[in-house]
Amino acid sequence: MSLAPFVTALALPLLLALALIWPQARSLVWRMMPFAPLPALALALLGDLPMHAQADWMILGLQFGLDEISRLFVIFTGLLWCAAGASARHWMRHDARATSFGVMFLMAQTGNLGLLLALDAASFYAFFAPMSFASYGLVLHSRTPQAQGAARLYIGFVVLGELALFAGLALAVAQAGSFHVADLRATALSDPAVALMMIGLCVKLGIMPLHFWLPPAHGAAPVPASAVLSGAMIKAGLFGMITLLPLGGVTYADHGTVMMAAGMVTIFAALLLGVQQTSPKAVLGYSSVSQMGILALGLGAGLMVPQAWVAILPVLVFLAAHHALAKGALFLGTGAFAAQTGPAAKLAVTLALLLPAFVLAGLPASSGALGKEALKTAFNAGSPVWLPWLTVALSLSGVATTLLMARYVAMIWLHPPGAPAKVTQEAVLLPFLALVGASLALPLVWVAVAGTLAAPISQAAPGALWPVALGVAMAAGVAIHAHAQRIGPAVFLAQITAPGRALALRADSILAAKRRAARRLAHAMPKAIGETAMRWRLGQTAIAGLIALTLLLEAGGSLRGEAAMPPAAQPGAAHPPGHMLPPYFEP
Amino acid sequence: MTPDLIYGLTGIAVFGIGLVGALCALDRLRRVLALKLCSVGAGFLLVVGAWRAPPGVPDPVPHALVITGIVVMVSATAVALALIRRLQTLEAEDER
Amino acid sequence: MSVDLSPITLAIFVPLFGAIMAFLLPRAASVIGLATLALTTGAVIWLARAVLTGGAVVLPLGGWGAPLGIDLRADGLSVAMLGLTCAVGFLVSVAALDSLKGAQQARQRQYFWPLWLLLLTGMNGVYLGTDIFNLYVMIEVIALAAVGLTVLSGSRAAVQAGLEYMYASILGALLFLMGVGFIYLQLGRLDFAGLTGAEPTGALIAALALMFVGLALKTALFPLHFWLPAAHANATAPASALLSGLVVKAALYIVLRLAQYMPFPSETLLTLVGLMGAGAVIWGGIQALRAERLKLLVAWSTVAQIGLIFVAFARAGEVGLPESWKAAALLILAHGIAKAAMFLAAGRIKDEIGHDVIRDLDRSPIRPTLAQFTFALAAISLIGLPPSLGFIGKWSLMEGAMAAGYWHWVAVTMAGTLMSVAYFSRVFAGFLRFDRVRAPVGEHQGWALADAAPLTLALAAIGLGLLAAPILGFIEIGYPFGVAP
Amino acid sequence: MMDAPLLPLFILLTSLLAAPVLFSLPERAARLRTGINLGMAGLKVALVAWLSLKVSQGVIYDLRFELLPGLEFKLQADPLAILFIALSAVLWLITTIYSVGYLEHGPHRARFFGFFSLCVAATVGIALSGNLFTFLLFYELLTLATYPLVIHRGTAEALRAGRIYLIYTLAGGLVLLLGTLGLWVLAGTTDFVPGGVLAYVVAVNPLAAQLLFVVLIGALGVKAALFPFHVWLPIAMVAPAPVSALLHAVAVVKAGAFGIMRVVYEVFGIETAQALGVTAPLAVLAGVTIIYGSLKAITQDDIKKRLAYSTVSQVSYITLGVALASPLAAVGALAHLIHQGLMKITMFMVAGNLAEGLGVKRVSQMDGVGRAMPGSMLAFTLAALGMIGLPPLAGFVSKWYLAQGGLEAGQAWVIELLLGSSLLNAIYFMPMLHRAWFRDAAPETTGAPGRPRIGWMLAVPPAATAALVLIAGGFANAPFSPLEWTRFIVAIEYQE
Repeated sequence: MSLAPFVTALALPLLLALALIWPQARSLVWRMMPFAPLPALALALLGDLPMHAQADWMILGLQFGLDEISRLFVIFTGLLWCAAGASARHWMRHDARATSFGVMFLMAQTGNLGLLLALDAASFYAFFAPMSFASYGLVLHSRTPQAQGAARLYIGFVVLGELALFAGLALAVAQAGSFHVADLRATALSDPAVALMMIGLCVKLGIMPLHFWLPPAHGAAPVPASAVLSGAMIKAGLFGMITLLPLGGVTYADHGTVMMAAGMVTIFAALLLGVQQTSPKAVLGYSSVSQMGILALGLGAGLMVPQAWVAILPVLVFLAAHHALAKGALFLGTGAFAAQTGPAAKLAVTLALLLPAFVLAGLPASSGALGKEALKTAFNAGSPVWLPWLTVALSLSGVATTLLMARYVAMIWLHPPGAPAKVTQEAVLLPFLALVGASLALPLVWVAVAGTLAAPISQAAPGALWPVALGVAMAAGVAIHAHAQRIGPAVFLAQITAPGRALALRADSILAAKRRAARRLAHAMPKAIGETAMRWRLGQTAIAGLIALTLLLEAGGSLRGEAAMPPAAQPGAAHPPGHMLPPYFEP
Repeated sequence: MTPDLIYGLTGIAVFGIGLVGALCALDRLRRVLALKLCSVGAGFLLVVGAWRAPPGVPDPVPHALVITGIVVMVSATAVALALIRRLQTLEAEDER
Repeated sequence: MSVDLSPITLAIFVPLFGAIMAFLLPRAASVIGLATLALTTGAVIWLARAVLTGGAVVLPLGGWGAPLGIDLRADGLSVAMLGLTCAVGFLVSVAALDSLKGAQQARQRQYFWPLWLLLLTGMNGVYLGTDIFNLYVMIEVIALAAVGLTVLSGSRAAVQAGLEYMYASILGALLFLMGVGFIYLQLGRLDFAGLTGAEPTGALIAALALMFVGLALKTALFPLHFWLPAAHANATAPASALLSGLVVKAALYIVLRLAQYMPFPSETLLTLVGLMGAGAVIWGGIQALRAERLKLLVAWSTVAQIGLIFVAFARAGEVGLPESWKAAALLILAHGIAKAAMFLAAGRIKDEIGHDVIRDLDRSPIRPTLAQFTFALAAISLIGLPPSLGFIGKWSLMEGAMAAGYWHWVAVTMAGTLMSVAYFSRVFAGFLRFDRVRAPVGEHQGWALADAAPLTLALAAIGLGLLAAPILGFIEIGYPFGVAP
Repeated sequence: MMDAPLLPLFILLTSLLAAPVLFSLPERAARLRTGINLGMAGLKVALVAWLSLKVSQGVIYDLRFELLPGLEFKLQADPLAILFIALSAVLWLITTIYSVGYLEHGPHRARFFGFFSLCVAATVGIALSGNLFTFLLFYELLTLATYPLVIHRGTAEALRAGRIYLIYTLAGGLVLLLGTLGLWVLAGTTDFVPGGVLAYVVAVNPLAAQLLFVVLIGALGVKAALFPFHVWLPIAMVAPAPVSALLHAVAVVKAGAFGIMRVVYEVFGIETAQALGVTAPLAVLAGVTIIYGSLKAITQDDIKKRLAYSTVSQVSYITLGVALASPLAAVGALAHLIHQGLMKITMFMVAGNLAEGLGVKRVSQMDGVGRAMPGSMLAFTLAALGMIGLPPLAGFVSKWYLAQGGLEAGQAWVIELLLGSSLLNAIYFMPMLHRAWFRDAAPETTGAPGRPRIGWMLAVPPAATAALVLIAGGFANAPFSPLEWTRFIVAIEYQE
């Protein structure tokens, strides 16, 4: 298959990003912003599966392709980027740093779509990294102290994750002997390789204890950016695990145990932390963390019991899509809420916000509830030991999410997020509502889009009301104040290196003194020696003595030896002696 | 002790005295004179060479060498003395 | 008696005749000097061709062969030395033309040419002589002429240094003479051929040691170097170039020759020679690092370099001697060319800037670029960086020492090289620093004809390294000596 | 096509002959000088392109000239030489343009460009050397030609730096001389032969061979800035930006690294070296240098010093890859020779632009420079991200192969090392990028408001090299890319 569609899909956002550098092109680019993911979306929706194309000369042999799983990811990711782009276009209209935002936004988009299309490890990494790094600019965008702190934390985790991923991929490729992800999946990768890749991807996914960056970052980024960060980009971690790890083929019991334990902790710890937040977007961030805990349960079960993976995989994809759309809607809705001026409009938006909030919390028959039920069903194929725990955890996660949502709704009123001064209200409302719609319609649409993969969802029970109800009840009686703070890595580093630096300084000064002394000595010594030798004529006297000794020897040897010398040894004797004279003595 | 041995040892001794003077003396003129002594010592030694067997027939080669040596030394002494004078003049000028 | 018109005789008598003429006709001295040099160079080239085609050339002067008469002999090594002398001498003369052209230098001009031509006679005589007594006479001639050149500037320091040089030189010659006397007593012969194969008795070795000490004094081998720095530093630039580049080489050459023909040195003696060389390398280096004036630094570097040549000589012990002399010869050639270039360049720098205090070189707004460049090129050869002739010499030195397992000589060479880097870089810093000058610094100042000669020499010192193989081949012609026909 | 056996010599002469001409041009003949500079640089690129084409077709050039009995001056154009020579030719052209712009009104231009040209001649000579002896000749020439460049500014600081530089490099050169002599005495040849010339010696006298290895690597390690011989490199940063760029990217440190390659592959032979047990310590030393350089870089505030320590670290990747004794690591090492050159030269040129256009010389002054100089900083960003090892930039490719090589050689610690190093790279580069792009400019540090004026001659070269960084990484698998060429070489060195 030709490479062209893939290149087009990725080149459009990239070219738009580059075009932003020219001031003349900027307005056009902003107008194009919502449509940047369209080629990729079109490819996913219209293309015949499976697609595959390769360019050996690119990077380390670039391979693109789409299969059923990645196609679904492209669809919901693209959709989210479209909505966020549409929102960003208005959100950023009067922003002084709009260009910077635009470039980063589009770069991240390129990376996000690219990694979904990539079929080899190097390219996956090649797209994963720009996405992560470009997001740094998105998180930092407002330049407020919070944003800077969040960005610093974010970049630290990104670097950590990238390194782990790099190492894991390097190991994996070395073991598989191939870059192709299918080969990676087919190989029994070693434990460290899998562990490293999992760490790298879990950072993105925000599984505890690698989640620290996520809530502050999602809270600090501008609304459209938070939407894609929380909706689209963290799913890259999930996608990475699905596509790179040999799930369903090899048993990794330890990894699975850790993953599930982390998932369970994540679901509930995120609740405890999240309800202390005052910023609504940070609350949403924790909610994302909590939701990712659910995905982690699925992944862990798959790692532990490969046979269950076939059942778990479609559910996980569905849950990812569900979370992407609902969380995207919530973030964009936060923006829409902030943009409203009148209390009536605010109320209306709040009501609209309740829809995705309940979807997320798992109101029966909503995508959230269907996903969880389907997951429970899928777990039946998994480890029987863990099954009851998982079921309980899934059910209780509904309570947790409900509580978080409640906190969120309270907070948008108590601590309303900021919005640009002259933003067009309708314009930011529209993408929000579109996503709300998509989120609500997901269970219905999924069957059409996902085909055979939709089976577990369509067969899932509608789910129970009690977790949501319990959550709402609890939320009603809860009021908590919280504070969170941390210290930056830079301070830490300075503290660590301080004694070393002091030591080096001290050593330098001592060395310098020693060197000065040595230099003085080096100057003085030869001079003194030279002068002494000169004054006492040491050399000459010594030589004189030596020569005198030689002369004595000579006197002993030569003069006595002379008498003993046989006449025949005197060549001169055979000739007239006068001939020995130099010419000028000639007679 | 044969005369040649005495002669030779004297030459060596004279050379040695001159050598010590030439190297260790400080006065310029003394050093020139010491060098002259060296030269004389060397001359003695060469003359011993003419004494060789058969003792009755003197070998003229060493004589020629000695004469050459003396000529060379004379010119060297002249140059040295000229330099010493020149130096004295310069020093006198500097002191004035 | 009839003297055949042979390049050998020409090489000796043309300069002698020229010296007399230059003395008699002071007004035409420079013309006579250059013409003489040109003729001598021609004779040497002629000789070189003869040697190249027919091997060593022997000329019995006056018709008698050794051991009775005086043989003059030219083989590869002696022609190489002659070539060095004439080529360097010619270029130094060209430079001298320029540096002596001032009105106040009339006196210098008057004496320079006769003295220099006399010096040339002496050196050519040394390189062609085959008889140690003749060598004695010639080194005396060289000594007198060289002292004359040293005091040419007439300054007090120069005269003082010249006198000191005189003492050392005469004493050295007398020690040599003493050795000659002893050898005559022992062997009854004075020509090289007669010395070959003699029984190495203790007395003979002691005689040799005397001669060696005398020569060491003349070539300023540590610790007998005391006269050299002052003499070379205080002479005028062309004179320094001649003294440092050529004159000390005459005595060195005799050492090489003696080593070829005499029952040489036991291992200990050779080690002693090497140690003296090593001492020179180290001490010369230390003093050069301390020197405050440019020419003094260069003079101390001569001390160090001469030490290095002796190290080369001793590099592989007794067994390696048949090869070691080649390394020494290469270093002699390299040092002769490069040091002459360096002294001329130093003189040029001093002329342009007005002083040669190293510390204050960078205070001058005048930068004689070309002379500085020349100095640097010469330094490259002296340090022994590739591809200069100095490098090739050092390479041979270290190669032999290493092959023989004499690591200490390798270490000495490396230490000497590092020290030379250190002391020359002091000078470079003076050339290249600009922040201590108030006035705007002009580049390309002080171009003069006088720069051409040192530059040529310096380029030759570097470029000849590429011709090392043919040069080595050439100096081996006619070796070993054997008994003359 | 015409066959020219003297082609390597011509390539050498293009810059060797340019030097005296440039020296002798008067200071004011700027246009003529620029013309000669660019003409020669362009000619060299063309000749090198031709040469690489011929060599890729299997032609081996071999020119010899006897200097001493048995000891030859030998020029040889093999694929490894092409790798280095292509780098130096291309970067010479780019740096020449940059230097012309940078020194437009500075003093001593005749001298500068003369030595600049000589420096490149030495680099080319090093690349083309067919034996260690010839290598030594050019190695020393390189030292001498770069010294005047390092002290070009003529200040006390520059002189001090120059002295340290000279002492380190000449001492290194001296030790190399010792090593060359040792090789000559032991093996009777100094030729570079794939597979090495020392197999016999190693079998007979392993101790001598080990000693020789230590001496040679120690000597080359001075220029390659291996710990603890790296001291001169950060100090030599007082040189003008184009000089630093050239020193770091192409000439000096690369000469050392290239020498290490030659010694390990073609003097000892990789298998012999491995059997001798010397590669593992070398790898460890390289690892120490990598970490040490990065740690030092973090604490530097001066931009050029930070870059310098980064060079210390990055160049040791090359040594590491060579020492790992695995073909994949070798691919990484050789590719890094090119890749690091491209990245580092970009960064130094941008550092020069910052100093020139904005007066920014310290990291702490870099706030908001991205807005003031977007083009230059974009180039810098690409290079820095490449250094960290982000795909699809050049640095990723080499790191990837190094990691694979480490695994292939069974040395898993290499992965940890690479991770640590990348982490440290990120720690010292990220703040620069952060300041440049995400902080608002402080007016008092960047001087006058508005866009700075830097001419196209300063702006285009870093952009070009940054583009090459992207291309070398993005098209790493394309024919004639550094990576492909590297694989070609490694196949020869490992005699596969």
